[in-house]
Order: sequence, then C-alpha cells, then structure tokens
Amino acid sequence: MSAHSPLSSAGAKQAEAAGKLGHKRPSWYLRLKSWWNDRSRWQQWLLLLVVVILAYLLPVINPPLITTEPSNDFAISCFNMALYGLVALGLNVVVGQAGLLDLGYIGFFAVGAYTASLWTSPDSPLVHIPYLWTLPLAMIVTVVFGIALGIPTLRLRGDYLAIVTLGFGEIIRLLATIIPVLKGNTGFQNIGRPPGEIDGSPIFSASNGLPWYWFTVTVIVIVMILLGNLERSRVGRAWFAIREDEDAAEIMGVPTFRFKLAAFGTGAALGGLSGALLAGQVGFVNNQKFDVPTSILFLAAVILGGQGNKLGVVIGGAIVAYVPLRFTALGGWKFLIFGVVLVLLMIFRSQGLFGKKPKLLTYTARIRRKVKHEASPEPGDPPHEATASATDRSGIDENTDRSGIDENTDDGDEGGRA
Amino acid sequence: MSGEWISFDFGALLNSFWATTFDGLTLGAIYALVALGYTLVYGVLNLINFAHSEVFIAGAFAVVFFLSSLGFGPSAPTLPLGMLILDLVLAGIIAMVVSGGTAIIVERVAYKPLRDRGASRLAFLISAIGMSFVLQYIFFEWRGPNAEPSVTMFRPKPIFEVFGAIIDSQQLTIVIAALIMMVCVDQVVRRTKLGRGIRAVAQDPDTATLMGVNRERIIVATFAIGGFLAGAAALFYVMRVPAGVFYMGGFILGIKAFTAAVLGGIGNVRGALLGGLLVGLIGNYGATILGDSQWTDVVIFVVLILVLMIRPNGILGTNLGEARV
Amino acid sequence: ANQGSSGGGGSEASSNRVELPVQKKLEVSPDVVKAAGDGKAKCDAKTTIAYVGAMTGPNAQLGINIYNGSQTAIDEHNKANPDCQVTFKKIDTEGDPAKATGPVAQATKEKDIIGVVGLPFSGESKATGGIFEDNDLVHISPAATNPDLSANGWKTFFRGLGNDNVQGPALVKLVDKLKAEKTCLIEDDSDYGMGLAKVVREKMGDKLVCEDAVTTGQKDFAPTIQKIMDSKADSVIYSGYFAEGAPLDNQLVNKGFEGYFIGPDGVKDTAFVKQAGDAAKNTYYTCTCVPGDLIPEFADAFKKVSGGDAPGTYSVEGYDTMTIFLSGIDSGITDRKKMLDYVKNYDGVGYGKTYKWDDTGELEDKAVYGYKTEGDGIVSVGLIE
Amino acid sequence: MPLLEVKDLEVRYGRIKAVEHIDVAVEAGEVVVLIGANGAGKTTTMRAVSGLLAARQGSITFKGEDVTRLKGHRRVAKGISLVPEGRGIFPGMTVRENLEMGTYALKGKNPESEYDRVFELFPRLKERSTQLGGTMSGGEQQMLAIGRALMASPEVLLLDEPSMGLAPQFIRQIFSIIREINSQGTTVLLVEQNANQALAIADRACVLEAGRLTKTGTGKELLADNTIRDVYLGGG
Amino acid sequence: MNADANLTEVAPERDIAVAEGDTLVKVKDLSVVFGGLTALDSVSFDIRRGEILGLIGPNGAGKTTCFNAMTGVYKPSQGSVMLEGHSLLGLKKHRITRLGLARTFQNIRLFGEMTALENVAVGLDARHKSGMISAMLRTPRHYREEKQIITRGMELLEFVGIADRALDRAKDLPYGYQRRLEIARALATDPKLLCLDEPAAGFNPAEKEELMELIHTVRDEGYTILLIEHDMKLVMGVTDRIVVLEFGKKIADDIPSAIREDPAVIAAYLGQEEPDATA
Ligand SMILES: Nc1ncnc2c1ncn2[C@@H]1O[C@H](COP(=O)(O)OP(=O)(O)OP(=O)(O)O)[C@@H](O)[C@H]1O
Ligand SMILES: Nc1ncnc2c1ncn2[C@@H]1O[C@H](COP(=O)(O)OP(=O)(O)OP(=O)(O)O)[C@@H](O)[C@H]1O
Ligand SMILES: [Mg+2]
Ligand SMILES: [Mg+2]
Repeated sequence: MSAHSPLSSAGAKQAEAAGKLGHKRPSWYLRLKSWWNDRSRWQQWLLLLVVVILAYLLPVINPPLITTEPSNDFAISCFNMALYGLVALGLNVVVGQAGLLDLGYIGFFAVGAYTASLWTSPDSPLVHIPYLWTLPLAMIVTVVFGIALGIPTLRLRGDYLAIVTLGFGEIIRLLATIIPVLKGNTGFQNIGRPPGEIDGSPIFSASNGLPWYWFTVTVIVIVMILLGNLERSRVGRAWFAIREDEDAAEIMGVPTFRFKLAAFGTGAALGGLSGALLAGQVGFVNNQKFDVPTSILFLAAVILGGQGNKLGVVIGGAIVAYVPLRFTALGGWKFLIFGVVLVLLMIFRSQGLFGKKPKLLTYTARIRRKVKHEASPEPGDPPHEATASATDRSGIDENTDRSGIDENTDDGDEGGRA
Repeated sequence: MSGEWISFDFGALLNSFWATTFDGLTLGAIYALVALGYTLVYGVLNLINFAHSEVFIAGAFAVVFFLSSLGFGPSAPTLPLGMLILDLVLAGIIAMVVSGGTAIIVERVAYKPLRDRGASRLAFLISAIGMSFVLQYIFFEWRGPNAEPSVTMFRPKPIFEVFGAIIDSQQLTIVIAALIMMVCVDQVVRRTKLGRGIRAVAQDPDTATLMGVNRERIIVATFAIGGFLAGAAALFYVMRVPAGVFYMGGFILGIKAFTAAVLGGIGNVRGALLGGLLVGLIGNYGATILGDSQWTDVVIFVVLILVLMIRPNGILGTNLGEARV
Repeated sequence: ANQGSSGGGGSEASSNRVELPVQKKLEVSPDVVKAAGDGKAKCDAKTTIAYVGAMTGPNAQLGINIYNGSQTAIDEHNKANPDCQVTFKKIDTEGDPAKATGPVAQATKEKDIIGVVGLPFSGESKATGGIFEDNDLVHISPAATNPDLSANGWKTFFRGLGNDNVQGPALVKLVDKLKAEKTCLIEDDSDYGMGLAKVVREKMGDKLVCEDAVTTGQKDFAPTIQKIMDSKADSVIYSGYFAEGAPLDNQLVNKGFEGYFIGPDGVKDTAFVKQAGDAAKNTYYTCTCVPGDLIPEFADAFKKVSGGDAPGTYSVEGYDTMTIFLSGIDSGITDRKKMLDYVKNYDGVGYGKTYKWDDTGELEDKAVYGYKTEGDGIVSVGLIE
Repeated sequence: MPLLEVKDLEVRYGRIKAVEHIDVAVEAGEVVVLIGANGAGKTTTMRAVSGLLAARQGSITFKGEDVTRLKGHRRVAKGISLVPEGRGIFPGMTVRENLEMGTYALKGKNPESEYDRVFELFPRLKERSTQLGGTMSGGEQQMLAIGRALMASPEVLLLDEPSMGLAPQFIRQIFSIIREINSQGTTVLLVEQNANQALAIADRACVLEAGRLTKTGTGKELLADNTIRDVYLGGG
Repeated sequence: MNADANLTEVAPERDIAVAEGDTLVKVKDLSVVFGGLTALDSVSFDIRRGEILGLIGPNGAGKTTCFNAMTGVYKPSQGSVMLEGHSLLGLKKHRITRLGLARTFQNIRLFGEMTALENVAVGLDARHKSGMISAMLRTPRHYREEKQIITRGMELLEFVGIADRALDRAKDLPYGYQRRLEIARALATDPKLLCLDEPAAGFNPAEKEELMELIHTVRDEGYTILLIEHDMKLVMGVTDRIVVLEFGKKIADDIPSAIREDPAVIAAYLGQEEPDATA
C-alpha cells in the first residue's frame, strides 16, 4: 500500500493522517515513555524487577474483576495467557522481525505438542524420556521441520509464502488425523510432566496451573533476553533489513536466505517449545485446535501487541488468550466482539497497542552521546543544512521518539553484561 | 482406516477417471468463481481479502432464505422449466446483490479507514480477519452452529455420456454458467475502461489518480464484482452442497478458493480460473488415488507447494518485483 | 423388544425396502427413580451439582440437550423439597480438550460441588479425567462413548450410557434387520467415528464392500460418493456426526443412491433430517439413548425448561444422571467421598434403563435403541438388543 | 485572471510542515518554473496542485474555479496533468498500455493521432511498444511518463523534474518539446534542477527554500540573479 | 593506505590482490539478453585499481544492465566478470558484495524505517562474522563488532557529511542526504570497487559540485569507483577514464578529454555543444 492516500473530502484532516499515523503515539504512551526515560538506570531496574515480580504473583493475587473465575481456574488461565505470550514471541521473530508472513505457525506448535506426546505418553509406542527432555527435543524437531519447510519455500515472497505456510499448517493437522501413530482425534493421554512431588501429589499437575505458569513465565523471561540480544546484533539488523527491502539487503551483503531460514527456525523452535508446554500442562493432545483459525489468532496476537516489540507481543498474546477465558459466558459474541476490536484497533492504532521500532544496535546509550557530541555543525558542512530538514521545520519534534535509540534497556538485556 | 495409512491405487482413478474429472471440474468452477474475488481484490489492493469467504457465505444464506420463502424445500419442486429457471435466476441475482453488498460493506468498514490512514499491509490483513470473525459470528449468533435445512432446486438428471461417464444437468448448469461469467469478467478486466482502471490502481494508485482514475470508485467496483461472482458461486454451491450453508461454510471453501487463486497466480484473472479448476481436479484425483477423502486437502496443499517451488508466482503469475533494481 | 416383520427380499430397489415399524410407547418401569424424591429431604443450601461441558461453541447443542435434562431434574427436585434446595452450576468447556482443564480445575476447586454431570465428549473427558480423580470428584458422563475412557483406572469416572463397543454391534445388527447385503462404511476423523467404525469393521465381515474416510467440516463428498456408487452397495453406515452425514446422504441420494443410510447417535438429530432433506427418508439410526419424547411426563417437564424444544439426544441421560446425584443428596450425602461411594454402589431404574455400574464405571445395562426418519422427525423403532 | 492560482498553500506530512505560504499564479500559455534545493518542497507543491496531497491551508483555483477540495482524478478531468517525480510508470503494463492510460480521463475517444505524435517525439517508445513499462531503463521510463501525459492533451501540464536521468542530448530535446507543446497552447508548470535550461524557457520562475517562496521573477531576471547563480546554476 | 590522518579508518587496511593502477575488475564479452532484446552486447572493459571510471551512454544503452550483470542481479548470457582474477559469475549477490563489489541504486533503496546509522550498520555487517549463537550469548566478538559499528559507522556518516542525522529514520532524511547515505552504506561493505548509479540525479548544480568533491575524496581514500552519470560536467570533472555504451555496445573507452572530442560519442550521446540559453 502506498503511504499516500488520494485527496478526499476529509481534506486537510486526511493529509494529517496520511503516512505518519502509524507513528503517532497517544499522549499516554509518550508521557509514560518520557517518564521512563527520566528515571535513572537503577530506578529502571528496580521498577522492572517489581513488574516481573508482580507478573509472577498475578495468579496468586487473583485480582477480582480481572480473574477468569468462576468459569475458568485463574492459574490455568494465566498459564494459557503466558503460553500464548510465548507463541506470540516466537511468531514475532518470523513476522515482526523478518517480515515473513506465516499463517501456519500452528503447524510448529502442533509438532511440538506431538513431540512431547510421542516421547512421554503411554499411548505412544516410542521409547519414553523424561518430560523435561522433550522441551529441547521439541525445539530441535520443529527446527528441522522449519528448515525442511523453509528451504523450498523461503524463495517465495509475501503472500505466496503466507499461503504455503497455511498449507503446511493444514498438512500437519491432517496428517495427524491420517497417520495412525499420531492417533488423530483419539489422541495421547497422560503426557509426561516435570518431576517433583509435594505430599505425594505431583507439583506439575493438570489441575494446578501455578507451577506451569511460573515455569512458562521464566521461559519467557529467558527467551526475551536471548531474543533481545539477537535483535541488537547483526542478526536482528539483517532481519529488519530483509523486512524493509529484501533485494537491497541481499545486494548489501546480507545472505537473505540464510537469515530468513534462521528466523524461520528460531520461530519454529519457540512454537515447538510452546506446543510441548501445552501438551505437558493439559496432559492430553489430539488433532483438534491445530486449525487455521487458531493460527490466525496467533498472528492477531502479534499484530495486536505491536509487531517488533517483544514485551508488546507477549501482552498481545496474553490478551488474545485472556478474552475468551474471561468472557466464556458470552458464547459466540466474544468472537464477534473480538473481531470488532481487531478492526477498530487496526483503524485507530495500526501499529498495535505497543508498536515500536526495535533497537538494532547494542550500545544504545553510547551512540546517543556520540551523536550529540558530533552533531555540532562543522564549517565545511554542505548547504543542506540551510535547506533544513523536515523535522527542523515541524512544530513538534518527534525525532527522539522515532530514532529507536533510547537510553533505556527495556528488557534488561544489556546492563548485565555491558 | 486400518492397515497402511498411505497407499496409492491408480486403478481406482482409472476406473472412474472421467466421472472424477467432470465432478472435479464442477467443483473447480465454484472454487474459480470465489477465487476470482480474491484475485480481483488482490489485484487492486495487493491484499488478501480474508473476509471474502464470508462474502460468499452471505450469498449462500440469501439463496437458502429466498428459495425456501418461494416454497423450495427438501424435495425437488415440480415446476415448469421456465418457472424453475426464473426462480433460479432470481435467486442468483439476490445472492449476487447480497454478496456484492457485503463485499462493499467489508470494504467500507475494514479497508477504507485503513487506507485513509496509510496503514501497513499487515494491518489490512488483520482488519480483514477481524471482519471475517465479525461476519462469521453474526451468522453464528443468528443461525446457530448447524447448517441450514437443505433446499433442493432440482434433481440432477443425466444429460449425456462421455467416455462412459454420465454428465448430469447439475454439473452442466454449474460449469456452463460459471464459465460464461468468468469469460465475462476476463473481458471486462482486459478490455473495458473499468478493467484498465483496476489494473492501474493495482500497479500504482497515485499515478492512477494522475491519469484521472477514481481510485475509490474502482476499489468499490472491484469489491462489488468479486462479491457478485461470490454470489453466483453461492447459488451453485447451494445447488451442489445443500447442507453446506453454515457459519463456517465460507471459511472452509474460502481457503481452497484462495489456494486456487494463488496456484494460478494471484492477481491474474485467468490464473484464478485455471487454479480453481485445478484445485477441484487435484483434490478429486488425490482422494481417489489415495483412497480417502481425508487426503483431498493434503494433496491440494502439497501440489501447491510443489508448483510454487517451480513457479514462485503461480502458474500464470508474473514477477514484477525483480524486474528492476 | 418389538421388532417389525421383514418386508420383501430385494435389496436395491427402494420399493423393496424393509420398513421397521415405529415404536409407539415406551414402558416406564414403576420403580423409576424420579428427581422429586419423597419431598422430605433436608440438605445444606450450598450443596451443588455441576454440569461441566460444552455450552457454547460449535458443539453446544449436545450440551444444551444434556443440561436442560439436568435442569429439569433439579427443578423437579427443588420444587418438591423445600428444605433441600440444590444449586446447579454450569461450567463451559466449549467441548474443547485444550480448554477443558481450566473449567474442570475450577469445578474441582469449589468444594461445594460434590458431583458433576459431564463431560459430554470423549476428548475432553480424556484430558480431564485425571483431575477429577485427583480430587475425588465423581462425574457421570451422559454422552462420551469412547471405550478407552474406562480403561484409565479412574475411580471417579462413570458412564451413563453404553460405549461404542455396545453401539457398534448394534449398527451391524440393524443392517441385518434391514436385510441389506452390501455395505459401505464411511467414517469421519473423530475419535467417536473412528472408534465405532473399528467395531463395525470387525463385526461386518463379507458384507463390507467399500470404505472411505471424510474429515470434519467437509461438505462436498464427490470422491466418496463415486466410490459408493461404484461398489453398488445397498447400504451405507456413516460413522460420524450429522454435520457431515447430512450433506453426504443428500448428495448420495442426488447421485441416485437408493439404499439405506445408517448412522449412530451422532447422526441422530433432527438437524440431520432438516439438512439432508428428502434424502433422510432412507436413514436409520442407532442410539444408546432413550427416546425421551415417548415418556410424556418427562417430555412435558423438559419443554418447560427448554422453552418448548422436545427432548433431544441424551436429554434423558442428563435427567437420569442428575437424579442419581439428587437422590444421593437426599439420602444425606454432603461430601465428595460419600457421593463417590454412593454412585459406585448405585442400583436404580431410570427413565430408560437401569443404572448400575461395573468396577470400571461402565453401565451394565447395554440397551441400544433403533430409530428411523419419519416425516421431519426421528422416531424409535425399539430396542435393538 | 490566472489559469492556475495557488494561494497561501500549506501542506503537511503528519505533523511535519512541508510547505507554507506558497503563492504561485500561472497565466494561460505561460511556462512557469519552480526551482529550489532538495527538500525545498517543490514536489510537495506539485502534488498538492494535482490533488495527490491535501492542502492544509490555502486555496488552489483553476480557471476561476476553486479546486482545493476536488479529488485528484477530477482535477485531471478538468485539464491538470502531472508527470510525477519518479515517473510513475505502471510496471506491469506495456508501453502502449501505459500510453493508453494517459487517455483514461478523456471521454471515450482514443485518438490514434495522439499515439503518432508521441511516437514521433519518442521513437524509442514505438520500438518498445510491447515491452513492460517496469523493465524500461530509467530514461526510457521518463520518456514514457512525458509521452503519457501528452496523450491527455492537458490544459496545464505539471512536470516534476522531467530531465532527471536523461542523457544530455535528450535533455535538450525535452526542453524543446516543452517549448513546443507550450507554443501549441499548453500551459506548463515545471520543476527543474537543471535551472539553466529551465529558466531559459521560463516566462516566470519562483524559488522555493525550506518550504517557503523566497523569490519570484521572470526567467531572465532570475538567470541574472547572483545568489541564484551561485546556488542553482552552478556558478556557470 | 592513504595519507589523510584523521580519516584513516574510512578505508581500512584491506588485502587487495592487485597493485595501484593494475586491473582490478575485468569485464569481458559481457552480454545480457532480454527476450529478443540484446541489452548488453559483448562489452569488455577493465577497471584499474584506484581510478574513477565513468560509464556513460544514451538512455537505454545498457549501463544499469551492465551494473546488474556485474553485481549478480542479472545473469549474463555470455561473458565473464573477474574481480582480482576470480570470476563472479554464478555467485550469489551477497557473495559478490562480500568479495568487494558494492553499489548504490538508480532509484534510492534505503531501509526506510531504519536510522541512518543502522543502514550503515547493515553494510558493515557484510564484513562481520557473529551469528545466532554469538549474538544471543554476546560473545566478545559480538561486542567488538558492535563497537566497531558505532565508531566506523559514525566515521562513514561523517565522511559523507550526514552525521548530524545519524539517528533519524532514513526515509525522513532529505533527498540529498539519502543519496549520501546510500554511498555511506555501500562504503561500509568495504568494497574494492564502488559502483554508483546516477548518484547526482535530482541534484542542483551546487549539490553536484559537492558530490563531485565527495567522489574525489572517496577515491583519495583508496577506493576504486565505477560511475554512471548523465551530467557531463560531473563526469568530465571527476573521472579518470570513460567507457561509452550505445545500444548495448561499447563505442569508446578513453580519457575524458578524448571522449569529449570523439565524433561517435558526440553523435550518439553528447550532441552538438551549444549555448544552453538558446536551446
Ligand atoms: N512522505 C513524506 N513524509 C514525510 N516527509 C516528507 C515526505 N515527503 C517529503 N517529505 C519532506 O517534505 C519536504 C519537502 O519535500 P519535497 O519532496 O517536496 O522536496 P523537493 O523540493 O521536491 O525536493 P527534491 O529536489 O529532492 O525533489 C522534505 O523535507 C521532505 O523530507
Ligand atoms: N528486464 C528487462 N526486460 C526487457 N528489457 C529490459 C529489461 N531490463 C532492461 N531492459 C532494456 O534494456 C535496455 C538497457 O537498459 P538499462 O537500464 O541498462 O539502460 P541504462 O543505460 O541504464 O539507461 P538509463 O540511462 O536510461 O538508465 C533498455 O532498452 C531497457 O528497456
Ligand atoms: Mg522533488
Ligand atoms: Mg540506468
């Protein structure tokens, strides 16, 4: 789509909207952001810590109004929210970072779930291994699937890739039905769980969402740190460049195919991990729910949260999981409302709730100092200075907001090592 | 099923080759009509109109309501041929109007505001998905989860035999009517001013405006044409699949139609036709060779992947992306 | 059982079809246990029985049939027993195994719930049986038919109906009764459909001339129909649900098929008749469910709850299972352990069958009824075995 | 009364003000040239006049009629035609189809003579009439864009840097073409970096700097202006 | 490698197999055919290390096509391109870039949403090695490379004169800055040969002047440059040698002053010199 829209009767108002709307922040966002930037480093860390602790305590606090009870056990709901968050985090690598439209992400999720089932459920003829081992195994298996799908198809552009991935997801689901060892609708029961018992009953049980939730949140925190590291590296930049202009990226020396495959593989691994976690918590896996609408829901989670923003997509995932659990009683209406919300959100905030451009360089604070230091015009500067940049002329300076370079380290990934 | 989960039985296909073929073509003609809607909108806006499947099913609901209000029911009516044709044409027109209207509503609600704000492509996709949800669950809340009671328009009668396979009146009606429509659309896109406008907006909306093309009108017209074709497809669908009209009915068919559009080369009108027929055939052949209907979609998607590996832009698609650097 | 006499001998022509006579009346045993009890029960007002299962989503209808049956029982009970007002709680799973653990965990957490009617579907039952087991909460499924469910060693699981191993042979028997010679077996991809098909396949022997499998959501069945027509079968057993069964039957008849279409309880739904239209005339059904509409007093009470709808598939089971819990409460039971014992040792007559379970939670009474299409409804043709 | 009059125009991109207080009047039959450094707002002005961008403030009148709120395609029908910066070739249409698009706004007719005229001006286009527009070379696309605008026989032709990417010989040709169509009665509003040649054919010229109009005068006046010479004419 | 003390890092020490003045790139018998159209017809020329070679010719002569064939965008139907004696044919585009051939685009193709510095970083990454693991675990190499991006990236931006907007989105930059950023990004890949496709398009004479200086400075830094440009003043002022194409064929290859006088070139391309004002 072109960024410009033709003139309509809306006239000036529309010109205002054209092009830039995606980057216009509502004032609460700006205010929050500048407030955050004003905190000192240790204050930010402390606040982050509080937020993380609050996140861990969420199911224990079980806040009224927010709780999904009495329809759904809140701890299990929290686990589902976290799980969707993890899924969104993985899909975000593919869609948000590398710009590859994947409508069949559910396929990887399914492969992960089946991996956990096949190696732990008594219904499976395979050798059984401890559940925790299936998590890395699921990641490995899905990466293999991801690469097997990616090699022939990653040459495809945009929507062609989208339909092929959609097809892949469907093939996985249908094969789960057709291939007898995958037990179709009958499914696998009594899938393994992490070890540990209290008073003779297992810590990780299907009915106790709390340990599962904590476990998943911990996984999310680790994954976010690792992905944050990736983002601010050669890999993250390559993904972003591919998303912007694949041909140009290739010509600038980015091995686009390899990096696309890497994105696909990373996404697949996280999808597989999520699937294995779901299998463990529910303890039962069959061919239901690995369908296209769920896959699309995953995508919606990413866009809703704001593709590119890790924390944002996790929240997006949590919202997508939460709404149906909270409003179970509404029946079909909840999907209707969900649809309306999606449309409205895209109209009024097409970048998603927390959309922002990721930072792509490691030394964020240092650059800013450097640039500030060097920005003072030199005598020999070209007369471009005189023609004044667009932003110089504008009333409101949005630059700091857009530059993608801020002092803060939102995911806490830098300070620890820098 | 028992035993080996995959086995190839080409004999089964040979036995009923022509019957399978004709049936695949009939089904494919319906896919093609819906695929055209995807392809036209893709052509003009470069986006997958995810809500097109609901545009289609809206028409199908209209057909069912209209025909049952005329007294059509589970058993084939005993009407004089002229009356029957009149009723069916009327039903088709109503379906086209309903589908076309739905398409325009989708455009105005889910796309126009985004266009005015210069949203990203993905935003359009999500908005379309949102709209698709909305329509689906409007149907769901309104009509419940079950399919509509069937209306039978006529009992298919054998018309003639080709290679030992019987072609019945239903197949013939669907294929001929669908082909006529598709040829018309192809001609409209190729030869008329509207068609040129559609192509221009597709390739460069701003320059199209500079040529005097009313972009908004072209977009609405494109959605409307896509809707009309979906409406026509809906009539044939109800004719062929009487108990198939329910809130998810569009979604299921939509994915295949969309696959067909991509297979043929999305954005390409003839590609949609070719893709539709191919998807119908491939599905039927695959299910026959592999022995189970469950294989239908697997075979379709596998063929899609294979074709795209060889022709990354679909069978008739052209690649403009790499033309110049 | 009241069986009809067989008609002529020919199998293919519709004129020679065997018509099994309609069952007009269902004998209700004088000993039937009703929800009202003796009217003198006393209990804690917080005592709760829950229905856990689909209330919304695409599979909601079956759930609605069931909890309306249960609601009928509760209403009857609470009206007759002013000192024992049992609370009825409905918890929605949407029939989805992945979503069911949350609601079930919630149900087991609420200590006032001492018995559960549910879960209706086999998949969700598999996913959650362990949770009930861990919490000693007894649940009686009024609809799940997968035989494996009782093989888990769960002590809290009971089934208010015969499983697929009961219904499968009944399907075969029905084919025999109809004097059909060549049968095609079409299964869907559900646990239910595949499980039943397995039993049918074993029992059917030489009569089985073709097989095919379809997928949930499929609405166009051209290759399947081609196969059936090629095989010259005079009967089709469709092992699945009506949503796919109806269009299949309809398209089959449109292509000139003149034999029988036979389906299990998943097909037995008035929606099937509506959707298949005239084609449904060829359809017979089996069901381990009791024809509730032949029990006028139940049917009348049910309609008051349902807002006028006649009892549907498993409505009677909904009533009967709830009644078992209510009679337990009336007898003074206040906790889960005792309720579990009560159900385990229960031996009573319900509207349609005798409720007494073996060690695994399977019903000993294995009644299967036959049904057929008549007009735009479904009527019983009596017990098959 | 001027044929085309821009008064106090202000255009923004989002919150960014691109141009303000722009006043340009083009009399019928004139060639008016806009010059200015990169980013001065020339393209923005042209796009606003042709209706691709909305005016935030100010007015645009054409033949006495206020067209400020008129949609872009309607302005084309009235006789305002723009050859955009970046050429705006339809990449998937052949050269001939691209030219045909030029006649879109003309009611029905499709005059062969127009093709002949364009083909005569640009023989390369005739040679390549079935090549896809998107595969033409940079300069060839520029010819196509100008040829396409001529197909519509507009009353006012807006040209945004028509010489960009053209070989020197060809640039001269383009300027003589501009003079020719001007002499045939088409009014021209021209944006050029090639200020020397542009000013030479201009009746009047305006200088844009940082979104504002800083100088106007006849072509000759500006050619002689020292500061202009230094910056835009390359001291030559 | 060069004298300018405070800019030494802009053109880092690199092993280039050939000496100053020797043939760096050899284009031999290169042909590109589109359908029936021979866009490039057996073109041969050498590019010597350290020179600025101009590539001119009428519109549609095949200049961009020649670039595209050299950088792997088009597959030549015949002929070869050798860099330091190694053939580039059949190599992936990113390989060619890494081997030392960088380019800018006739139509600007920056990564619009990325900042100027990040755009340059992508170019610098072509020489970097850290992969997934190294980035995820932040190995010392990762830190080293990231530090290099800041120092060298900023130096490059400064070098082309746009360091003041280093943190702005590329698509918000003025046109001239974008053109310069393209050059900086290409330089970041440490090219042995830098190919510029009409870098001055859309510039006014004053801006062209500056660009000319910039190109000179780049060369003085030790880069070799291949330049496509239609502005004769710029081409004549900056190049050491000029190759002229017409209809896909090479019609001349000489020093600027000779080209200016070459009758074939005048006929095909330059046209008769005449005073502008009377055109
Ligand atoms: N789509 C856009 N979004 C934001 N700012 C823009 C956009 N297009 C142009 N600008 C800004 O508006 C100002 C005017 O740009 P414009 O393209 O009109 O300049 P110009 O005079 O045509 O320059 P050039 O000689 O480079 O063509 C510039 O500062 C530019 O950065
Ligand atoms: N993909 C293609 N298909 C067909 N013809 C092409 C293709 N690409 C280029 N051409 C043709 O090849 C010829 C050479 O094009 P090229 O882009 O190399 O010219 P150029 O010398 O760069 O011209 P300019 O100065 O106008 O940019 C042109 O006539 C062009 O139309
Ligand atoms: Mg401009
Ligand atoms: Mg070129």
